[in-house]
Parts: sequence; C-alpha cells; structure tokens
Amino acid sequence: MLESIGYPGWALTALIVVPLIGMVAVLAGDEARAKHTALGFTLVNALLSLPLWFGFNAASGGMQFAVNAPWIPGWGIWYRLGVDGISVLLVLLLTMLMPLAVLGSYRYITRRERAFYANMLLLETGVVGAFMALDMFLFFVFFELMLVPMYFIIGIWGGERRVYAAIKFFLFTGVGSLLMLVGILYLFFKHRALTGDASFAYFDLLRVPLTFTEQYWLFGGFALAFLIKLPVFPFHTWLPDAHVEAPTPGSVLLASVLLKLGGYGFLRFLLPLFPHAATHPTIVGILMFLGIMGIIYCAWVAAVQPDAKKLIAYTSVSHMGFVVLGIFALTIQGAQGAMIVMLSHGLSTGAMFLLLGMLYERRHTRLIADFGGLAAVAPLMATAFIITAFASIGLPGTSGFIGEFLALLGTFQTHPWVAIIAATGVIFAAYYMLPMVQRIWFNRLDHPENERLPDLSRREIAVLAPLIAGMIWMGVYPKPFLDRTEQTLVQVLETVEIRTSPGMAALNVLPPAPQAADPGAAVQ
Amino acid sequence: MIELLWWVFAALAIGGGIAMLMSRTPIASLLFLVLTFFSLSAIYVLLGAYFIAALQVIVYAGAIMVLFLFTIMLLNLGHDYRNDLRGAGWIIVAFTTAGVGAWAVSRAFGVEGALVDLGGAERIDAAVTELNAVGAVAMPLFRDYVVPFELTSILLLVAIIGAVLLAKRRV
Amino acid sequence: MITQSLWLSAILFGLGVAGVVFRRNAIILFMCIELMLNAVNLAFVAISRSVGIDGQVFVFFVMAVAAAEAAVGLAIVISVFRHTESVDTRDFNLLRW
Amino acid sequence: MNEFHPTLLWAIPLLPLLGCLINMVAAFGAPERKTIPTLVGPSVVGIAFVIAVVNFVGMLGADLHAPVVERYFQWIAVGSLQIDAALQLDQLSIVMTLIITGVGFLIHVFSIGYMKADPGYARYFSYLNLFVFFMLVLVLGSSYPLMFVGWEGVGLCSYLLIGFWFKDREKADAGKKAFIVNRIGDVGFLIAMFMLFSNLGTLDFIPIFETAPATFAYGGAVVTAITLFFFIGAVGKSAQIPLYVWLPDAMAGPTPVSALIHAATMVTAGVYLVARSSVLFALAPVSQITVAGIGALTALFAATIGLVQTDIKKVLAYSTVSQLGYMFIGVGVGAFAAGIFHLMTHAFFKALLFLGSGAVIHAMHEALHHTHSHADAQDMRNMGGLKKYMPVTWVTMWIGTLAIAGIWPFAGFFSKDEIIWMAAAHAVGPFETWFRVVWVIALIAALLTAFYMTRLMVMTFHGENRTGERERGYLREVPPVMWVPLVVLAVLSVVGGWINVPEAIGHMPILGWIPHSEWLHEWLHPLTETADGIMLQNAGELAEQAPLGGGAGMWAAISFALATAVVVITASTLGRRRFLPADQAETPTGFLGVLYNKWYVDEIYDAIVVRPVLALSRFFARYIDRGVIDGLANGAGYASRAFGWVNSRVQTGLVNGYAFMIVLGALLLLAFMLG
Amino acid sequence: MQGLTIDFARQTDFVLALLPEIVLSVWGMLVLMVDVFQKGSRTGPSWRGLGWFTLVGLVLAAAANWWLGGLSEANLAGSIALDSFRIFSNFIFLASGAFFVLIADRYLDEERMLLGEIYALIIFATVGMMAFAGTRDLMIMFIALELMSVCVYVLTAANRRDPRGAEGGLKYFLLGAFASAFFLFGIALVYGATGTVNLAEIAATIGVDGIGASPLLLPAIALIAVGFAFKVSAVPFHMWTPDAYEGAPVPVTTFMAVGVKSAAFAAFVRVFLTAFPGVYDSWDVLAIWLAILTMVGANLTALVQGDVKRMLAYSSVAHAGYLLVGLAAANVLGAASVLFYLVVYVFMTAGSFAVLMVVAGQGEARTGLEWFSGLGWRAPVLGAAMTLFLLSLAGFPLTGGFVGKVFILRAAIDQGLIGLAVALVLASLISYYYYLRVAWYMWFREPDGEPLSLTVSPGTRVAIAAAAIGVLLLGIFPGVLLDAAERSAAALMHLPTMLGSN
Repeated sequence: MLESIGYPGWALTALIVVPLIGMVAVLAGDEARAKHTALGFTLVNALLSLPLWFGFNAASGGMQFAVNAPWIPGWGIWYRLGVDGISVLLVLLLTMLMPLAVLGSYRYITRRERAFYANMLLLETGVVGAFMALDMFLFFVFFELMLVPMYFIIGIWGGERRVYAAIKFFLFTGVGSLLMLVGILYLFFKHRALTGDASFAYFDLLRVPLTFTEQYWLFGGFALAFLIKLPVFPFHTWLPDAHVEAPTPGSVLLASVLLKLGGYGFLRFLLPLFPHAATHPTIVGILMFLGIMGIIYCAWVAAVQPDAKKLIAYTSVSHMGFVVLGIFALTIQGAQGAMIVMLSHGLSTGAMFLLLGMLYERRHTRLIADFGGLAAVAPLMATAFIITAFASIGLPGTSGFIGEFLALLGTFQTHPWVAIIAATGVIFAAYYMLPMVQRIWFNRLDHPENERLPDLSRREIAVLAPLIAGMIWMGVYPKPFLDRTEQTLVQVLETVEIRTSPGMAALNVLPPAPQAADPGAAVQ
Repeated sequence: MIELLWWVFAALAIGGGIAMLMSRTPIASLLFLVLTFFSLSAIYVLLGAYFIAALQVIVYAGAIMVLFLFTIMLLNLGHDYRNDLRGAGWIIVAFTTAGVGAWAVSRAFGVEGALVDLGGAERIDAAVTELNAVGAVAMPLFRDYVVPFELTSILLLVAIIGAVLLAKRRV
Repeated sequence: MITQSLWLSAILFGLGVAGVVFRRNAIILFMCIELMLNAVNLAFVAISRSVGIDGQVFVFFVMAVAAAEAAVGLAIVISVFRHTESVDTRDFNLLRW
Repeated sequence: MNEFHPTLLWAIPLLPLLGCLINMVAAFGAPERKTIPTLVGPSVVGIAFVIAVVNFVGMLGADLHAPVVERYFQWIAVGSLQIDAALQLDQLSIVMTLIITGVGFLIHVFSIGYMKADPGYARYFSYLNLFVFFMLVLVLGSSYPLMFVGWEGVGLCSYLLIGFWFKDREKADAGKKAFIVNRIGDVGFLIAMFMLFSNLGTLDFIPIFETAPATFAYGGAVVTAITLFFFIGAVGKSAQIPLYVWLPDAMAGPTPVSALIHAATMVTAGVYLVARSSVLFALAPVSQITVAGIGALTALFAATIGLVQTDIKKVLAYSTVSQLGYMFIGVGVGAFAAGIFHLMTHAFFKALLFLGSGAVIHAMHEALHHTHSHADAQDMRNMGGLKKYMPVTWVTMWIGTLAIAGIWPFAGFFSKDEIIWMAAAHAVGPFETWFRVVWVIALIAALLTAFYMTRLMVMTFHGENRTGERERGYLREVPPVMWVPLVVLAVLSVVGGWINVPEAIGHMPILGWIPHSEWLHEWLHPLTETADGIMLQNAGELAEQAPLGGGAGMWAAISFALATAVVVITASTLGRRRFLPADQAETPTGFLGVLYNKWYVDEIYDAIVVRPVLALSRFFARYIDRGVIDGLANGAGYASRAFGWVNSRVQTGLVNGYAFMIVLGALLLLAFMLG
Repeated sequence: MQGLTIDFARQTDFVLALLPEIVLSVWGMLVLMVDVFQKGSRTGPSWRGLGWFTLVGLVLAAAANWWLGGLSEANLAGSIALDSFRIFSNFIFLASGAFFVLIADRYLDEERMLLGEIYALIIFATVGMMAFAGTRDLMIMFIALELMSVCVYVLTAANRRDPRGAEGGLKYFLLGAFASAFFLFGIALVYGATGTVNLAEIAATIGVDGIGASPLLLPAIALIAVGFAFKVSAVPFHMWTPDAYEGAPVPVTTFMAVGVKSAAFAAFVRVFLTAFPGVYDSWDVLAIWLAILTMVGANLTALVQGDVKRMLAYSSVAHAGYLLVGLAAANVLGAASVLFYLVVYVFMTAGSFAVLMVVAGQGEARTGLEWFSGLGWRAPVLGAAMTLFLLSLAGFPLTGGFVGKVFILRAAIDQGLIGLAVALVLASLISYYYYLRVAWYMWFREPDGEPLSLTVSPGTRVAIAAAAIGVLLLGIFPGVLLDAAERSAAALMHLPTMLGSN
C-alpha cells in the first residue's frame, strides 16, 4: 500500500522538506497564527514519518527507504538518504517529539513567535537530515546546520546569561565538528587516491582501508565531535548552561534529540569506520573511564544543583555515560542498551524539561527552593513528574530500566569492573532525583505564592500523556523497539569484528562492504 | 681607469645616500639625494647605458626631484627643524636589519653563474653602434614592450586624475 | 664591475629601507623609497650588461612609474597636510589598534 | 496423580494492578468520595487470594515436581539474552502468594477503618494495591529480572506509602531514605544478575538451578560472589546490618502499611530471594555463613535497641528487624524451609502486632484529637492500662506477643525454635564454630525478644492509664472492621505453627499433643532437595546434637522454659513499676542511653557517608566543574582575546613601525628561502 | 571565431587579446569626458547616472571578456595570457568593480565626492587588476600593479573632508610604494637569474625540479613574495590593511577588500604556480608559514575589535590566510580553490560591507558594534542578509564560504598538508566568535535608543540582494563554478612543470 503511493521513494525527502516549507509558511504568515501553523506542519511530518515504523523491515539490517540523487556530482557529493535500525527510531523520536515541543511552547514563547517557530522548524530539518544522511558531506551539512537555529533559540528566547550559553554551545560543538570535517575530507582523499573516483558516500568511505595510525588520528577527530555532542565528561560543561538558558522547547529538543547525534555518530561512524581504533584497549579504556566519570561524577554534581533545570541537564550527561559504556562494550546487549537509553532519555528528559517549563510559566523561577508541597495543589502535575522522574532513574517497568539494564549487562560481558562501578550510578540516580522531587512536590507548602498554582491544563496533558505512555510502553514491552534495531546493530558489530580480524589486519585491500549483500543498501 | 671612476662614483652615491638619511632638513636631504642620482647616472655611463644615464639626469634629478622641492616649498617645510629622526636605538636597528637583508640578498651575487650570461654587453654595444644609444632602447621599447608602454600611459593619466582629485582647491 | 654594481645597488636599497624605518618626515620617507627604486634601476642596468638591452627598457618603465607615484604621493601628502598641518608620521594616528 | 494446570494465574497480579488504576482514577476524579476505593481496594486482593487458594488446592491434588511456568510475551530479547514476561507457580511462590494476598487482604480491610478520615483515602488504596501487584510479581516472576521488577516496584510503593503524608518533612525524608538505601542493595542484585548471565547465559530460574551445580564448583569464587551480591540486595530489602537503618524510619507511614510492607511481606523479600536461590547458596558455604552471621548479629543488635524504645511502632520495627535476622539465620544455615516457615508465622503475628498497635494508636489519636492535645499518640509512656478500654486488641496482641516470644503452642515457638535448632544442627563442615556462635546468639536474642515484647504489652495495656484525665474519657475499642482482622490474624498466629511440628517435639510428653507434621518441609522439598543434596554431599551429615550436647527436643523445651520465664518475670517486675508520661519522663542515660539512641548508628552513617558525599558533590560542582573544566574552556577564550589585544597594540599607527614590520617580514621570508 | 588563434607575432593581435582591458580603458576616458561636459562649469554637480553609465562599461568589458573565451593561443608563452584562468579572474575583478558602483550609488554625492574622477579611477583600477592577473610578463605585472595601486591610493583618500581617509591613504601609499620596491627588486633579480621576465620562460629555465635554478633565484622569490604578501595583506605585511580599510570610504574599502585582494591573489598564484613550481620545495615553507601566521594572527586580533569596519578589515586579512593555504597547496586543486574562494569572498565581503555602509549612515559615524544592536528586529531583511554573510564568512554549510573552505581544505589535504588544514579549521573556529558577536548584537539585543532611520539606495539594495543570492547559490549549487574553477586552474598549470597530486 505504501509502495502504491511510492512512499518509500519520497518519504525521507518529505521529512526534510516539509519543515522547510513550514518555516517559509510561518515567516509568511502573521504573528498570531504562527504557533498553529508550526504545530500543523510538525504534525504533518509526524504523520508522514509514521509509516517508517510500520513499513520498516526489521529483518534487514541495511538501509531502507534509500534515496539517491546527484547534488555536486563533480565531487561525488550525492543527496543520499536512508534509514536503518540505528536511525529509524531516532528519526521517529524527533518527528514525534516535535509537535509536543511546539505545543509545549505555546504559552512559554510570548514574543517574536514567527521567528521562534521558524527556527524550530529549521532545527527539525537539520536534525532529521543528519540522522538520515548517507553522504558524509550531506551529513556534515546537516550536522552544522542545526547549530544555527539552536544558537538563535538559546540566544534570543533564553534566560539572563543566554548569550554566554549560546556562544558556548556554538563554540564547543564547533570545535569537534570542524576537526571531523578534516577527517571526512581525509577519508575522501584516501578513497580517491585508491579508487580514483571521488565519492563522499558513507558506504564508499566505509571501505577505505586505513593504517593504524590513520585510524587513531581520524578516530580522534571524529570522536571529539561526538563526545562533545553527547556530551561526555569532561566536554559536558556547555550542556548545563545551554539547558538552563534555553527556552523549554529548546531544552527539550536539545536533550531529547540533538544529544543523540553523539551516540548515533558512535554507532554509525566511529565503530565501522575505525574498527581498530574503536577496539583498541587503551582507547576503549579511556572512553569507558570517561563514561563512568559522566555517570557518577555528573550524578554527584547534579545532586547539589539549586536550579532544577541545571540538575536535569547534569543527569543527561549521567545518562549518556551509559550510552558510551553500552556502545564500546561491543556486545549486542550493550549496543541495544545504548539505543534504548537514548530513546528513553529522549522521552523522560523531554518530559522533565516540559514539566519544569510548565512550572516556570506558572512561577517564573527554576530554583528548587522556591517550590515545595506542590503535590497538594497540583496532584496531576506531581504524578506526571514523579512518573517521569522514576522513568529517568531507571525504575523497572519504565523505559529507563531496560536501557540501563541492557547497557550494564552488555558492558559486564566485556568489562566487568566497569559495569560494577557504573552500576553504583543507580544509587546516585536516586540520590540526585529524589531530593529534588521531594523539595518541589512534597514537604510543607511554605511559599504562599504557590498556593493557587493551577494544575495541568488540557493542552499540557496532551503534551505529557504521549511521553509518559511512551516511557511505560518501552518499559513494559520494549520488543518492537529492540527488534527494529537488532539486525543493524548486529551488523555493525560484525563489521567491527570482520575488519579487526587478523585476516583484515593487513590493510592493503578494500574490504568488502558488509551492507553490499543487502538490497536495501543499494547505494553506489 | 673606468674601475677607478666606478669606485669614486659608488663612494659618492653611498655617501650621498647616508648624508640624505642623516641630514636634518628636507631640503638638505633632497640635495644629497640628487647627488646620489647624479653619481648613479655617471655609473650608468660607465656601464654603457648612455640613454638611461641621460634620462636619470633629466627625469629623475630634473623633474621628480624638483617636484619634491616644490612640495617642500609649498608646505613651507624649508625651515622645519623639528627633529624627525627616531632615536639612536632605532637608527641602529634599522641599519642592522637593512644590512642583514642586503647581505642576505647579495650573498648570491658573487657566486659563479648567478647571472645568466647571454652576452648582453656585446649585443648592447652592437645595437648602440648600429642604431645609436636612443635607438637601441627605443627599438625594443616600441616593438616588444608596446603593451607595458601603453599601460604606462594609462598610469600617467591616472596619476594626473589622482593629483587633480586630491589637490583640487574646492572641497 | 657588474657584480660590484649589484652590490652597490643592494647597499643603496638597504639605505633606503633603513631610512624608511627611522625617518618620520613623510616626504623624506618618500625620498628613501625613490632611492630604493633607483637602486633597483642600477641593478637592472648592471644586469643588462650580461643579459641584454631589455634591462635598460625596464629602467625606463620604472622611471615612468616613479614619476606617477611621485605625483600622486605628493598630492596625498598635501591633502594630509591640509588636515594635520604636518608631514610628521607621529601626527598620523587617528587610525590604530 | 493428575496433571496440574494453574487457573487464572495471570489474574493474581493483574487484579491488584487493576484496582490500583481504578483507585487512581478515583483519587483524581473524586478524592472525597470513598465508596469506590472501599469496594475495589480490598476486594481485588481478596479475589486474588481466592484464586491463589484455588491454585493451591489444585497443587495439593497434583504431586508436582517441576515448577509450572506460564509465558505471556517476550519482554527483553537481545541476542542470547531472552527474558519472557512469565509467571512461575511452584510450592514456594504459592506459599508466598497466599501470605501476601491473605494477610494483604486483612490489612486492606483494616485500612478501611484506619484511614477513613484521611483525605488521601483513594490514593492510599491505589498505592496499596500497586504494592500488592509488585509484590506478587516479585514472588511469581519466573526469572531474576522479573523478580527485580517487583523488587524495585515494592521499593517504589514503600517510598510512596512511607511518604504518604508528604506534607510532613520527616515522613517524606523517611521515604527517600528507604528508597535510596534499598537502591544500594539493588545494585548488588543487578551485579549478581550480570554475573549469572555471563556465566550461565540465562536469567530464568529453572535453567539456572538446573545448570548451576554442574557449572559452579562447590565454594567456587564465582558462585560465592554471585550469592554475596544477591545477599547485598537481600540485606537492603530486608533491613539487615548494615542497611537496616531505613526500616525504623519507615514507621512514618500509616500503620497498616507498616504491617503489610514493613512486617509481613516486602521486608521478607530478601529471605525469599535467598530461599529461591537455595541452590546457589548451597554451593557457596562462605555466603551461607555470611548470611547466617549477619542474620544473627542483626537479630541480637536490633533486639538490644528494641529493649528501650518507647515508641510502640519503633519497638515493633526493631523486633521486625530482629525477626528478619532469624529468618536469615534459617536460610543461612541451609534450613530454607525453616526460614520460609518463620517468614510465614512472622507474617501472621507481626502483622497482628502492628495492626494491634495501629488500633491502639487509632484509639489514642481519637482521644487526643477530641481534646486537641498534642501528646504523642504512639509513645507507650502516654498509654498504660488500655486493656479495659480495648479488650479485643489487648487479647489479640497478647497472642501475638506470646507467638513472637516463642511460647508453645503459639506459631512463633515452632518456627523460631526450628531455626535455632537448625543453626545448631548445621554446625558441621568448614564453618562449624561459626555456626555454634550463631546458635548461641540466636538463643540470647530469643530471650531479649521475649523481654521487650512483654515490656511493650505491659507499658501499653497494664498498669494505670497515663493518657490524661480528660482524654481518658474518649478511649474506646476500635470498630469491627478493624478488630475482625485482628482476630483472624490471632487465630493464625496460634495455629499457624502447627503445620510444621518437628517430630522431636512430637515425641515429647506434654508438648507432643499437637500431631507432629513436617508438612511445610515436605511441601517445599521439591525446591530444597537440590540444595540439601549439595550440602549433604559437601558439608556432611547434620549434627544430631547441640554444641552443648542435648538434642532438638531438649533444647526446644529449654528455650520454651526460658522464654516463658522471661515473660513471666518481666510482666511481674515491670507490672509493679510506675511509668511517667512522655513529657515528664527523662531520657535514659549511660548504656541505656546508647541503646535508646540506637547505638548512634544513624549519626555515624551521617558522619561517614552522607556528609562526605554531599561535601564532595559540592566540591565537584563548585571547583572541578565550574572551576577547572569551565575554567579551562573560558580561560582559552580569555587567553586568545588577550593575545589579540596584544596583537592589536602592535598596530601603533606609526608608519615607520609598519614599515619595520615589513622589513622583518622580508627578513623572515628570506630566511625561509635561503634555508 | 572559435578557430581564431592569437599569435603575438602579429602586433594587431594584442588588440584582440587585450580587448576587455581596451574597452574598459576607453570607457574610463569616456566617463571622464561625460562628466566634464555635462557639468560644464567647474563647480557644477555631476550627473547622478554616472554610476550606471560606468556599470555599462563594466558589462561591456565582461562581454568582451566572455568573447575571449573562444580564442586560443599559438604559443603558451605570450606576454598576455589567454588561458581561462585570466578570463575567470577577470570576471571577479569586473564583479568587484560592479559592486563598488552599486554600493556607492547615492553614497558618493551624499558625501559630496567627485563622481567623475572616482568612477574613472575605479575603471582604471579594474584595468590594472585585469592586466596584473592576466599577464605572463613580470614587467607588465609591475606596471599593472602600480596602475591598480595608484588608483586605490587616491580612492582611499578620495573623501577629502575626512582626515581618516587622507591618513589611511598616506599610510597605504607609503607602505605600498615601499613594498612594490621590494617587488621590483625581486623582479630585477629574477631577470638576472633567468635572463627573462616571462613566466613561462622562467619556468622553462628553472626546469622541472629546480635544476636550472641560479642561487639568485631564491632571494628573488622571497622579495617577490614580499610584494605579493603586502598586496594580499598577509601577516606580518598586513599592518596597513586595518588602517587603510578603516580610513577609506566604505565603497572603496569594499573595492580594496574584494578587488585588489583578488587581483593580488590571482597574480600571486599565477607567478608562483607557473613560474616557480620547479622550486616548490624551497618556497612551500614560506607559503605555509605565511598562511598560518595570517590565519591565527588576524583572527585573534579581530576578536578584540569593537568597530565593525575594522573587524571586517581584520577578517579580510584572515581570509587572505585561508587563501594562502590554497596557494601553499600549490596544486591544481589549490589554484582552483583560490579562484572559487575568491568568487565567494567577493560576494560575502561586498555584501557585509554594503550592510555596514547602510548602518554607518551619514559620514560613516556609526560603524561601532553597538549600532548593530537589534538591527535584526529593526530591519529584518537587512539583518537576515548580514547574518547570511557572517555565516558565510564563518564558513557555514549551505553558504558559499563553507564550500570554499572545504575546497581549500581538500587541496591542502591532497597535498598532504594535514597540519595546515587543522590550523585552518581551528582559526575559523576563532572567527566564529567575532562573526557571531555581530549576529548576537543584531538579534539578541533589543533596539536601544531612538529607532534611527536606515535609507537603502536602490543600488545598494541590488548589491545586497545579488550578494545574498550569490552566497546562497554558491553554497547550495556550487557544482558548475567548481568545475569551471578546476578547468581554469588546470589551464593555468598545463605547463610541463606541473605539480601537485593531480
């Protein structure tokens, strides 16, 4: 049925183009209706992306819905899109989250709405493109493109120190991506030198044989970009500032989707492109150490933050630590765990920021100390918050648990001690989350201005309900998600294994493209 | 004999140059510069470039230097004794750096085969005897170097325009 | 004699450079530059002795250029003088940093 | 015999969940209306109990050796890791289910009366149902991860219910403390699971217990580590040393909650875990002695604290901790059935005692409420002589007391005595002497138990009343909805022990009139036989004699006699003593003071764990994160700006300077070119 | 005419080969005469349409330039190059001239400057550029350089009411003359070392790998490099740039930034890649270090500039650094990347200066950063355009600047200059800060004070629009131009002594 309307052909392109059209429409429309227009377009995109979920063939780990069109053929730059198990869920996460984020900013954004929603839509284009791009050049374009709207979202609609936060965000992410650009070009050059034809295609560059030294350097270049993006200790300090200053929808998208590009990059690029580096004990050791630091150190730092938003920002870093562990454990459980952690973090932290935003709309403060006892006046909100909080600290039955459990389990297979140390993060998760929950929602209501705090409005319920439903669904019945990612991840791990196997150690021939077997990956 | 003369004029040229650098008033500097130019033209003669030697005297020492002189007069800087030399330290630094540079460049001069020898001297003398000193320069100038020649004309035109534009009375 | 002339030209060039560095009077600066150009001329003439007549032609062009520069340069000096009543580089400091 | 098929197994956990959802809707929809929760709350648990009974009967009919597992859907399936959402019905889980649903039902009923005045009535029932759901998942789950779901789920509910009156900071804190301390244990549980998976490649009970004996060497390091990690989890959940500190604070919750969660069911999950993993523990003698030793220590330690507490619930709390210690002695020494047996009887009489105290507190509260007095309704020093006001409560609580004190023929006697004897009997194998020590400690703790429980009864019900003149008039017995459950539990506390009378006692003169039946042992035999076999072949035959000589019967008699003596003496001595109301009484000093302040353990933990962590966190946040890391980032920025500034200062505006730069540049280029 | 082959044995063929230059020069004189005759008296005002009239001339020259594309050369050593490199770069110069005319529209008579002379000078300067980059004869190159420079000296000081202009002009002139003396000395030495001033013949005498290189050649190259480094304002020869740029009227600054620099670079590339490739091994260090010094030094200094005009001046220096990376690569890709980047550079720089001019307003009083506060909300289109230009200058995807940078990086990496490539990206990271700072003044701040009125003349509108479109087009669909640039570069480097990995 999808084929009948040629859906596979235009689906991905549509996902990129619709927001752009939306942006134009918003700018062209008038201030008052901007939010509705934006909501409309994001909803359209969400609907357009739905068939990806159903139409996705979980049995194949290769690229699906692939698109190919020459862009700058002279340089072998093509408009290559495609989704596989790694990207499809992240794309869906974004498209589904987008309307909620827009809906969530209805009351938060009161000035310059047109500009704001235009930026939001541009952001969607950028992120969705980055997830689907199969051409390194294209990927980089989208990867950078998303910085600009985010920069403006933070800088224009942000809090007091918004300028500092915006610049910091921009420069931090800039460093990594620029070095990555050099890396990409080096791969391109290498491929051209070997085969004689210019191509930025991911699957072509994937087959470029690299010496060990080359791998380590390139790995460094790429890794930095994603470590900063994820972010991983000690490259994380841009995140708290960005989150605190950014307006709610900004924080939501930043935490829920943008960070995921880091993990996505690890799985999509680092492992397959530089297998030797990615499996080198020292490098893995360092990354694991950083992951642990992220998990524990940032949990501790989070625990003493007076600003609720900042606290959640630090918890994001803590969560991403599990992603790093899971991925570099190089076990299927670990990889799956990392994926689920990313998705789950997308839902729970997104919801968390939305809730804090709603509190901010009501009280215009983010300081935990300004609240207390709110559960008495806003029970619905309290319930939503508590469910989210427990999902975020990985209570079984919620998405958080599946992710952390798998990630740690996977890590334990290869790095027992790392897993054991990281497991203590479970304690510290409670250590940072529960006190905040208590100081906001429990205790005596001793701020008179909180006494007639309105509970969730219908709109806000509409925003939160899907997220909470998602958390519980993923916690109770994660199979659909796991199934969709399984094959691809298995293939990634196989690629690493093949290319690091002694036979391949002599790197003088192009190794076979692992996806070549897959019809879905017909990408020249 | 010629050698000797060469050394004399060379000494004059350098002396004039140093004197120009060191003399306080612009007028004095200018006159010392003129001295240098004269001795240069003499050296041109020794080098067999008679036409250039003439131009050197007429155009340079004559026209250009006079233009300088006019300007100095116009701005009434003749009696300006405001010391414009930078401190001794700077003078030393300037001479040393310049000296090092000159040395670095001229190291190669002495080396055998630094200059390509296409028998220039003979050809020039031949040309001069065939079609006198002026012709020897004019022939290539109007045959091989017509394009730069035309460009030069535009350059002069531009110079005029520029001078007019800048020096016009009405502001 | 050719080589000596080249050395001489190098020395004169150096003198000009030095002057540009340590004279502050704009006009004298300009004279130093003229000196440098002359040094180059000398070099051309000297080289022409071993290469050919072209060197002398170049000198001709250089002179023309020098004349043009002199005209424009002095005009600029005058127009600056209009504003600052001085030709001393120490007084040209509106633009810096 | 005939084949057994579980009936509506899935419904047992799902019913309470359903009730939870309904009550939650009610809580948001119409918080003030109480009908729906009253009907739904208890009934779902009741129905679950009925279903459990049906299954139980079915199992009695069938002789079933292998557990019955019902798979519903794949929960987590990643590579070789396959975890199904499946329930496992076997002798152990059905016993637990019966206890949970049965006692749970009674407590739900009791709550109707206890909570009727509370604004959060519906919310309360939804939480309580949710707890029952998770508890059932815990015991019915067919794999460790599923068990872990219940494990943390009950933790959540306990968090919510302890902090049920969240407006009160202390109560909220108590809930938080409970959850965090529990999480420490949970980490152990997690790690144990990881190790199991990486060694056995599965996390389902049945394959694990089948392959474990073959895979792990007896006393091997791996299995020891696994079991020890599991035990960490158990320690956290079952409030053993060193993680017991949360349980006394947990008394902040409504009393029925204390009865259900912190006495009857949740806290015993640890015991269940060890019993469930009997095979693994049997393979790891070191872990066994650790379990037993910790249990013994806890039993004694908690008992000592219980001696001097004045808050009626605190006393019960510490006695719970102590009793849990007994259970761990049981499962620790390898007498898994005995441990479960004590778990069951304890569920009866401790629930009874808590509900009784609840009734007392309820009455006291009513009375104090009428006169707007702010006296502490839970302080025993404000009670006394209540027996004439609330006779039913008085009688039933005495039954509970005798049961816990280990007086024949009450339930506690049989279970506790068996555990003590088992400690003696297992004093064989490598850790012989240690088991002896355990045995001695267990005996002493038993006497202490008898003492403090009697003290509680005396202070509460006997002597003259200290509540106050005016309040006294309002003291009256609680309504039937509350005392009926008491009666039922009282009956169970009497007969509950008779299902498992050791033959040693059966042959004895007076005590022997109860028909000796080791029913529970036989019932659980299919689950414990593997473990028993392992221990038998490795540790050797059980000792027939206690370390000081004498057999089971003799020591049963001795302990009975001692316990009785303690009860009588205590009752008589304390009975004559006059207690002062809380506001007049002075706090004990000296050693009693130390006990009164619970050995200052909370303070110590606060000093060596909580404060350092907080301080370190602050240090990280302020100096490392903002200072060092951000400092470096910003520093780079400032540095480059400074450099730029310096650069721009070179731009002096002096032409000569510029020219000089050009000359230098020329020299530079010449240098480059000329080498 | 496809078949038409230029052979300088026939003197008349010079006329064909130089057609664009000739057309333009004639038009320049025409402009002068039109100006003189229509205003009659000495004091009368000039004709407003003079700018558009000039534009026509530029267009005609462009047409002639296009026509050149059909010609071919008999021998590839002619003193006037007919390769597509020259044609390509000619378009760049004509474009920068056109940008001046468009931006200067209205500005000149608002500032009461002398239209006729200025437009004539612009035209002659353009002629100079075209000759500068289009010749294979060092002597012609020197004269053309002087022609271009003299025009620009005058233009810098063209606003005689403005002391800054005069001062800038003087500094520029003195230093310019100083540097060109070095350049000339270099030429002399080359002449002595090789006996010719023709690039092709020089390359021939040097030989493939510098066998025939006389010891005189290396200092000669250094001195010539001084001359070029000064013109492209590479650190440490850049110090005149900020002063001259700040002093000059904005349109002239624009012309200097885009035109002069492009010409200098085109010539720089031509000389070093066609005459001196044989001794690349001895001058690569020079180019590399010039590039690094320029990128780092300029970007760092730009960080602390509070005046947008001066900041843009330093940024133009920084871009010179990027372009030098392309030169240092010294392969076909390098030359091509320089060409392409120059085109992009013209668009984005001209655009940003145009916006600056609008904001600066009467007498260029408001070039300070604070005047940009809230510009985006006051004049959204202007703000958006400026943002686009800044992003392009910073090298952001979907703008020409990005493609240009990528091209240069590609060239560097192909030549194995990884370190240089890394230096480039880090340098442009620094540049993010000051470009974004303008953006944050424009968007993050509220318009403070009274909303000052911004008048945008039609010409400037056209200029900004053209620049914006150009930047976007080159960012999204650079294909055609990329190929053109590569072809031109290849045409430049067809000589036997060809270098680089391609």
